[in-house]
Amino acid sequence: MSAAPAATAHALELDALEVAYRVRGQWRRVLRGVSLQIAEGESYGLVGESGCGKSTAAFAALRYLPRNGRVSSGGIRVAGEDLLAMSDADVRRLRATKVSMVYQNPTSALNPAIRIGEQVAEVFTIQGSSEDEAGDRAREMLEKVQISDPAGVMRRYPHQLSGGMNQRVIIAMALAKDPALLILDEPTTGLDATVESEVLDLVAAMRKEFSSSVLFISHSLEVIARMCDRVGVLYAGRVVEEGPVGEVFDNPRHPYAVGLLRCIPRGGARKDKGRLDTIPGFLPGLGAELAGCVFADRCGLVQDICREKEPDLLDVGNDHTSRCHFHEKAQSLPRVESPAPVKSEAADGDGTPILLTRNMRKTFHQDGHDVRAVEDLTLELGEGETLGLVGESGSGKTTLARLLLGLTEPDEGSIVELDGRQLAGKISKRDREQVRAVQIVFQNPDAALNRRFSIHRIIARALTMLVGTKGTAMESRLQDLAHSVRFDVRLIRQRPAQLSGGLKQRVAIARAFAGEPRVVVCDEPTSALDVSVQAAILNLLAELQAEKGTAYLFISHDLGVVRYLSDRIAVLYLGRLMELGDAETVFGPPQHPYTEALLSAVPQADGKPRPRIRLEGEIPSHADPPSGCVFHTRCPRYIGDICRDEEPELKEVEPGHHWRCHYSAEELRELQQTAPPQREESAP
Amino acid sequence: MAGFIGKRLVLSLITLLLLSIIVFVGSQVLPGDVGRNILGPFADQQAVDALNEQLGANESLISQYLDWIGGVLTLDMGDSLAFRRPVQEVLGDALVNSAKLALLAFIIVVPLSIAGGVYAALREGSTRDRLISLGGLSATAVPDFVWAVLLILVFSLVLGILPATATAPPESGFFTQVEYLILPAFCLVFVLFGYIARMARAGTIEALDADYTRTAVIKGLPQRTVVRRHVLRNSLLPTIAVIATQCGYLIGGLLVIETIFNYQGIGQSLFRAAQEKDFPLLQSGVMIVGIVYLVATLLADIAYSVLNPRVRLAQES
Amino acid sequence: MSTASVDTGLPAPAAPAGDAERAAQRERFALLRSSKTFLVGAGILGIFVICAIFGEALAPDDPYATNPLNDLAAPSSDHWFGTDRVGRDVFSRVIVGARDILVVAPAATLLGTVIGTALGLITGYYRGAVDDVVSRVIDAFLAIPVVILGILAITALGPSNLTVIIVIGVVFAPVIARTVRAAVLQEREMEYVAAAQLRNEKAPYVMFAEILPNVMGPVMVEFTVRLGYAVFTVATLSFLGFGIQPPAPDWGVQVYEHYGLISGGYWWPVLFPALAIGILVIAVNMIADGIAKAFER
Amino acid sequence: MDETQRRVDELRRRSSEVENHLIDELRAGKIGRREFIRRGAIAGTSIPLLGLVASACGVSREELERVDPPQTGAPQPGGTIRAGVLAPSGALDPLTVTDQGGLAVLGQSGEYLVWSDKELKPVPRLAESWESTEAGQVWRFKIRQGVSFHDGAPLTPEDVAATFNRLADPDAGSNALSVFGGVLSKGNAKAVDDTTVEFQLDAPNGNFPYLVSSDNYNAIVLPASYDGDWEKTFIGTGPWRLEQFRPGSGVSYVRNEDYWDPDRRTVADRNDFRFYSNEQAQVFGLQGNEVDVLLQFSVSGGKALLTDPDIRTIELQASAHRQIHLRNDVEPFKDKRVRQAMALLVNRRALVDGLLDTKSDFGNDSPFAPVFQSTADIAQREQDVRTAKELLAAAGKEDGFRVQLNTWNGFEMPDLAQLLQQDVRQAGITLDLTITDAGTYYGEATFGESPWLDSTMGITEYGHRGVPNVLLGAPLLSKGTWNGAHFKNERYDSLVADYVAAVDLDVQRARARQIQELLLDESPILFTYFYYYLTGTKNDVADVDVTAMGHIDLARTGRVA
Repeated sequence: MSAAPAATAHALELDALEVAYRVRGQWRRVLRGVSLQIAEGESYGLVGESGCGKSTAAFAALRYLPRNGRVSSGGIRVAGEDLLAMSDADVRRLRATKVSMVYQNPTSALNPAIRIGEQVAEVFTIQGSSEDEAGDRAREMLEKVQISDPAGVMRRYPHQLSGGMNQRVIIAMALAKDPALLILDEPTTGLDATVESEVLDLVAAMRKEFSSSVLFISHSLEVIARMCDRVGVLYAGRVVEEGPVGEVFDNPRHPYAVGLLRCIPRGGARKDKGRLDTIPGFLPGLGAELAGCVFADRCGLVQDICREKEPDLLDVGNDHTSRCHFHEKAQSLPRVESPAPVKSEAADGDGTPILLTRNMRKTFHQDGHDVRAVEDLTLELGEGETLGLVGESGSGKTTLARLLLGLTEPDEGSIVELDGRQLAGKISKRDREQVRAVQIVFQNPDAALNRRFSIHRIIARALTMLVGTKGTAMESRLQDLAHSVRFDVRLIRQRPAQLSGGLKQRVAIARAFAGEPRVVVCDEPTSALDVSVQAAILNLLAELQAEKGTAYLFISHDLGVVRYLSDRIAVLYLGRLMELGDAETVFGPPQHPYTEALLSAVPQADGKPRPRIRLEGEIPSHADPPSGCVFHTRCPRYIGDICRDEEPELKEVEPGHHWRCHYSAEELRELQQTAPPQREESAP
Repeated sequence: MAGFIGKRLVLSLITLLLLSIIVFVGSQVLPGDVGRNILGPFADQQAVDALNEQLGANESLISQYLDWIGGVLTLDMGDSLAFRRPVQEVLGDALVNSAKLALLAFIIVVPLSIAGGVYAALREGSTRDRLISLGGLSATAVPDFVWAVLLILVFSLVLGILPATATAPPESGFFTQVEYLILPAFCLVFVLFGYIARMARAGTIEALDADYTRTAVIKGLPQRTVVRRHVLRNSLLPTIAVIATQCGYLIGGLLVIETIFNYQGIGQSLFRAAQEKDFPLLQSGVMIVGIVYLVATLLADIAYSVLNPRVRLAQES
Repeated sequence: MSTASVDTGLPAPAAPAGDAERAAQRERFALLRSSKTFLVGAGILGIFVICAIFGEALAPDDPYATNPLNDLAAPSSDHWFGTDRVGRDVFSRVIVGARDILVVAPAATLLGTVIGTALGLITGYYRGAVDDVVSRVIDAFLAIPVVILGILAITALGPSNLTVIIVIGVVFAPVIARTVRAAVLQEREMEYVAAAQLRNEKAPYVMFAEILPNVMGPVMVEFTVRLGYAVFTVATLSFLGFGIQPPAPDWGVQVYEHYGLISGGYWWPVLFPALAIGILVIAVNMIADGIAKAFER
Repeated sequence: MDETQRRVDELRRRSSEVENHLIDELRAGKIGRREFIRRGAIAGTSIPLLGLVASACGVSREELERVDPPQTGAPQPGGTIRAGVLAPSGALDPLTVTDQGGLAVLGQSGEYLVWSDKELKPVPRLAESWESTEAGQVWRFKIRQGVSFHDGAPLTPEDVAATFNRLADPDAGSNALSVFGGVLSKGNAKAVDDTTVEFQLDAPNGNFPYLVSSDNYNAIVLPASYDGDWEKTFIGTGPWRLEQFRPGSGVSYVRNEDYWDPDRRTVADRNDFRFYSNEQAQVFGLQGNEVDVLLQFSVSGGKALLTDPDIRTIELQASAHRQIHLRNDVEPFKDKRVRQAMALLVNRRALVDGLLDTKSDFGNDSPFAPVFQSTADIAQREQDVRTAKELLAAAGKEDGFRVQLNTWNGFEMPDLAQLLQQDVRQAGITLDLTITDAGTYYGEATFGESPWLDSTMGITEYGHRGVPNVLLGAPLLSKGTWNGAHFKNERYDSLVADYVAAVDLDVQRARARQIQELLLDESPILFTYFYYYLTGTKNDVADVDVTAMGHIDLARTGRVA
C-alpha cells in the first residue's frame, strides 16, 4: 500500500508527465513533461485546442490509456496515492471510490441496452450496498441532480432521454461515490447553449455540496472562465501558461493565450466594427518533433532563442507562470489581420430581396405521425446581406436551409422565389442558373469533401458543372478561386485527409463560390473547427461577402459568432419564426422572451455575471406542439391564459423589428430593464 | 412490435412469391418430362404419354403452376408426380431428417463459435486470436465434402468408432440416431464455426471500444463484470442475424453431405425432384427451404429488436 | 478579381503534406511484409500459381495419359502420389489441377463482386420502391439453395467452365449486394453526396464516381472472403458432377471420382486433391487476413 | 449310365424333332448343358428330365457362375437378412417400375408365371406348364392350383389374364408396353377354364414364355381387382409378405406362412431392404455392416469390395454393356473405314483387365455377347493402331479430326470416355467430352430433342437381357427407336427378322454369324465389353440366388452358424 496520504495532499499531482502513443510502429510523444497540482476542493481548468493532449492527461489520471498508449516517464499521484505504482486491484478500488469522470457525449457513454436506474445503482453495488439499497440511493442521487421524475427516468433507456438529461445521469453517477477528484472532459461541448448553462450551473452547485476537487477540460475559454479557479493553457502537449483564471484571461503572458483570446468574437464584436485576429499556421500533428518552444512556428514574437532553448515555466507574479522567454512583451503580439472593419456592400443594396419564402411549411411522416418541422415561415434575404438564424437544436434551422436548397421538398403552397422567379421544390427540377445561385457550406468539412478526390478535382468538378468552363479557362478560374479563399495552390493535388480542418473548410467555401452564387447557406460552418481557425474562416466569409455581394443565411448555435457576422437575425423555435430584426436591436432589449432566455445562457469571456434565465422542462415535440403560443409552456414571462389559448401573430413591433408575442415593445422594454423574470405558476 | 412483424410478413410473402416464380421459370429449362423420367429413356413413347396423362404432367406448366399455387393457399401442396404420394408426406420425412441434423449441428456450433469469437476478441491481436479467426475462417472455406471425406476416412474406416452413413437403422433409439449423425454434424460445425465466430468477434471488439464500456471500466468494475453485464448484451446482436442466414444453408443446402452420408434430407429430395422434373415436389421443397430461411431471418430481426431497446421502442412509439 | 494581398495571411506549409500519403502507404506495405501470415499465405499461393501456369512442364507425367492396367497403384518412387482409377499419375494431376480452380474461382468472384456492387449501389442509393423491389429479388435468390440454382443454370447453359463462372457469380452477387448496400446507406448520408446533388449531378455519376470509391473498403474485404468461398463452391459443383468437366484434372472432380474407394484402402487419389483444396483456401484466407490487418489502422 | 441312356431314348421318342435336334447338338458338344436345358425348356420339356439328360451327357452345371471366396456352411433358419439396393426413382408400382431397386423389391412379394433363373432357363412358378400351338402364335399356360394372394384370395386364371391385359393396355402407361408391343394386344389373354390361360399373339414368337417370365419384371401376377395403389399392400403371391414400407428409406418383409411351394418357404424369418441414394453410400453400408447383401455393384463403384476379406462377390456372366455409337450419316463417320479405324484404336484388353478388373467378357462390336448361346465364334477384334492409321489415310483423314463425345456421369462411363479419348489420340483424333446428368443426356428421348439420339458420338448404357432380340432391334434397325448411330442397312434388317423368327438354334446361329460379320464390317456401334453382374454378400450369409436381370431370391438365404 502506498504511503498514507498527507493531510493536505493534492487531489491530483502530475509531475513532468510524458505520454506517448504507438502509431504504425513508431512511438509519438503526446504529453511533454506536464506538471500540475489540484488542491483539495480546487477547480482546475485545462484549456487547449484539439490535438493538444488535454484528454490524454485526463485518462492518464485514471490510468486508462488506450492499448497503444504508455506513460513514458513522470509521476501521477491521485488523492496522495502513486497511481503508477498501484496494482490493478488498487486502481479499481481507486476508481470505485476516489476518482470519477464526466464524458463529452453523454448518450453514447451510457449502455444502450441497460435501463438508467440499473447503471446508476451499479456505482453503489460496487461499494457493497445491496440491490434495493443501491436502487434507493440511485433515486436520491438523480433527485440531487434536479431530474424531475427520477423513478420514471430510472425505467427508461438512454436513447429515450435528451443529451442534457443523460449528462445529468452521468454527473449523478460520478458524484454518487463522493469522489476526491471529479474529472470533466468537455462535458457540454455537444449540448445546446441553454442546456449547457443548466449543466454548468448543476456542476457548480454540486461542487459546493460534495467538496470534490475538479479537473475541468474544455476548448472553450468562456466555460473555463466561468467554472474554474485556476487554469492551465496546453499547447502541443506542453503547459504554456498557468495561473488564477482572472489573472490569465485579463493579463495573458503567453503569445498563444493572447492570440486565443483575440480570436473569440465576444463582447458584441461585429464585422463592421473590426476584424477578428487569427493565429497563423496549423496545430502541429500528433507527436510532431518540435525543437525549443512548442509555439515557435506560429508565434509573432519568435526569435532565435525561442527555437534553440525551451523556455521554463517562469513565475510572473501572484501565482501566474508563463513558458515564454518574452512573456512581458506577450500582449504586444502584432495583429495578423488588419483591424480595419469589413465594409459591407449590403448598406448600399437597393433592398429588393433576392431570395424570399412565403408561408413555407414542411411536414415529415414518421411511423404514422405528422411531424411539422417548419411552420408558415416568411423570410426575405437582401443583396449582400447576412441573415443569422438561431434557435435550439431541433428548432428547424437545418430543415429550413435544406428547403431553400431544394434538398428537401416543401409542402404544397410553400413559395420560394429567387430574384422574383419561382424556385422548384426539388433541386433536380431547377435549371443550371438557379442551381448556381444557391449553394451551401456544410458544418463538417470531412463529410462535405469526397475523401477519395484531390482538391483540384473537387473544385474543378464544381466549376465544370456550375459554370461549364473547361481546360485552361477552368484552370485559371480555379487558381483565382484558391487565392480568394487563401488556399496554397501548391497543396491543390492533396486529398482532404492530408489537410487540417481549416484548410478543408476553405476548399468547401471555394467550391460553394465556384458558380458565383447569389446566396450561400452557411450551416454551422465553424462549430467543427478549433477557435484559432474559426476566426480565420469568419473573416474569410466576411471578406468574400464584401467583395462579391453574396447574401448569407448563417446558421449557428454560437450566438457570439452569429452576432459577429449577421446584419439581421431570425430566432426560430419549434419551426416557427419567433423574432426577426436587425442584429443590434435583437441583441438588446426589448427582445422576445425566448431570445432573452437564449442570450442569457451565453457565458461572457470576461466572466462578468449576467442574470441567468433558466428554461423549465424539455423542448416540446414537433409532433404535437403546445396550443396557443408554442413557447408558453417554457416562457419565463408567461402572461396568462392568453398565451395558452391564442397564438400571437408575427407583428412589426418596431420599424424593421418583428416578433411573435402578445407583449408590445414598450411593455417588454420596461419589464426587461427592471424586473428579473420569475414564473408565478408553471403552465398547466 | 406488431406493425413491424406485420410489415416483415408481407415482405416475406412477396419474396416467397418471387421465389416460386424464379423456380417455376427455372424448371422450364430441365429436359424431358416426368413420365419420361420415371419410365426411363427406353420406354415406349406411347407408355410415356399415357403415364404423363395419368399424372397430369401434360397440362401446360402455367396451369400446373396455378394449380400448385391454388393448392398452397389451401395448405395442400398436391401430390409428388414421381412418388405419387402427397408432397407433405415426401417432404415431411425429409424435413424431419434435415431438422434433426441441423439441430444437432446448431447445438454444437452456436455456443462453440460464440465463445470462440468472444474469447478471440478479448485477446485481440494475440496469437490465440489470430489462430481462432484464421483457423475458423479457413475451416469455413474448406468445402464440406472435403471435411466429410476426411472425417469418414479417419473416424469410420481407420478408427471404426463411428458409422460412415447417417441414417440409423429403423426404430433405433435417440442415442444411436445421434451417434449416426455425429460425423455429418461435425462437417457442418467446421463450415459454420468460422462464419459465426468472425461475427461474434467483430461485434465484441466494437462493444469493447464503445464509450459505455469505458464508462463501466472507469466505474471500477472488474473486467469479468464489464464483459458479462455491458459488452455481451451489445456484441451478440449482429451474431444473431448471421446465425439466421445460415439456417437456409443448414436445411436446404446440404445436398453434398446428404449424398455422401446417404441421408434422406431436403437437399436430396430437391435434387432428385429437379432431375426428374417432379414439379410439385421441387416447387414445394424450395418453398419450404425459403420459408425456413425467411422465418429464421424474421425471428433474428425480432430477437434483435427485443434485445436492442432502441430498435424495440422505436417501433412502439 | 484581385484580392487582398495573398502573401501576408498565408503561412508556409510546415511539411509538404503530399508525401504523408506516400509515407502512410510505405508504412502499410512495410507492415504487410512483416506479417507472417501474409507471407506464408502469399508463398503458398505463389506455388499454386506457378503450378497453374507451368503445370505440364513441372508435372513428371502427362496428367491425361491413362494406363488402366496400372490403376490405383500406391504412392511409389515413380508415382509420388500413386495413380488414380484409370492409371493416371495423381501428382501430375494435382499440379495441373491448380489451373482450373485458379482461373474459375477468381473470375467467378470478380463477376459476383461487379454485379453485387452495382446492385448494392442502386438499392442503397435509391431506397424507396427500387430498393424494396430489388431487395426482395435478392432475398428470393438468397433463399434458394445454391446447388438447386446451380443445377438449373448448368442444365440450361450446358456444362463448361464459363457456366460455372456465371453460376457462382450470380449466386455470390446477392450476398455482396447486401454488404455493399449497408455501406452505401451510411455513405449516402454524408454531405458530399448532397453537395454533388447541388451541382445537378446525375444519379449514375453520384453513385459510381462519388460513392463507389468510398465503399471500396467493404467491397475489397467481401471480395477476399468470397474468393475463399468460390473455391468451396467450384469444388462442390465439380463434386456433384456439374462443375468443371472431366478429363480436366480439377481437384473437386478427382475427389468426386475417388471418394468411394477410400473404404477399399485406396486413400491417395482422394487425400492429395482434398488437401490441395484445403491448403489453397487457407492460403487465400491468410492473405486476406494480412491485408485486413495492415489496412485496418 | 444305362439308366440315363434309357431315359434319353425314352425322351427322344416323345420329343419333337426340335428337341431331338437339341439332344444331338448336346451330344456333339456344340451346345453346353445349360443351353440344352434352356432351349429344351422353352419347347416345354420338364426341367428335371432335361437336367438328367444333360448330366448324362457329362457337362457340369457350374461354368456360368463364379463365387469367391466359395461358400462354407449351410444357412441356419431364422433371423433377418438385410439387403441394400439403389433407391427406386419413383413410386413402387408394378406397371411403371423400371430401375433395379424397384424390380428387386417387386420380386420379393410378387411372383411371375415363369422364373428365368441365372442360367437364363425358364423355371415354372405360378404356371405349372405351358405349350404353344400354331407354331408359336397361341400359347396356353396351366395355372398352379392351391396358390393364394397374401390377402388370402385364391389365385385364379382370371387374375392372370387381367394382369397381362392390364400390362398390354396402352392407356395403362406401363413399362411392359415396349415388351408386348406387336406381340400381345390388350384383351388377347383369356381364362379358358379354371386352370388354364390362353394368349392369342399378334405374331408367332418362339420366345413368348420369356415375355411372361421374370425377365419382363413388370409381369408380377396381381389380383384382377388391383386398383393401382401397390405401395399400401405390396400384394402378391410370393414367399415374403409386407411388414412395413418406409418410403424413401426401405421396406421390410416377413415370411408368408402359407406359401404354396414347401421347399421355397423362407429360411429367414424377416427380410429388410434398405435404399441407398448412390453407389458409394451402399458400398460404405455393406462394409459398415449395415446390410448383409448388396444386390449389385459396379466395378468402378465397388472396387473396395473386391479386396475386402470379409465380403464375398458372386459374379454372373451377363449381357449388360456400353454402346459407343458413331453417327453413320454425319462426318467424319460417314465412311466405314473411319468407323473401323475407331474400332481398331480401342484398347479392349486395357478396358477388360484394367478398368473392369477382368470382371467382364470382351465385346466384338456386335450385340451378340458371349453369354448368348446363339453367338457365333468370330475372331475377336484387337487393338491395331497401324491398320487404323492406314484406314484413316485411305479415307483422307490421316491427320485425324475433332469430334464431340456425349455421355452421362453414371457408373464407369466417364472413365470409359476418358480412356477412349486417350486411345484415339494416337491417330491424331481429338474427342471433346460433354458429360452431363442422365436426364440431360437422354433429353426427350426422341430424335431431334435428345443428345443420346442426335450426338455424333455417344456412350449409352444397356442392361442385361436374356436374349439379344431387343439389342438387335431398337438400336440398329433402320427404323429402330434407339438408333443413335442412324445405321440404315436393308441386308441387316432382313437378317435380324430371320434371326428373330428362327426357333431352331442352328438357323439362329447361322444368321448370327452373318449379322456379326456385317456389323464388324460396318462397325456402326462399338461394343467393347459385356461386364459381369456382381453381387456382394457378407461371408456369414449363404445361398443368395441372383439373376443377371437384377432379381434376387432370398427365400433360401440364411446366416451360417
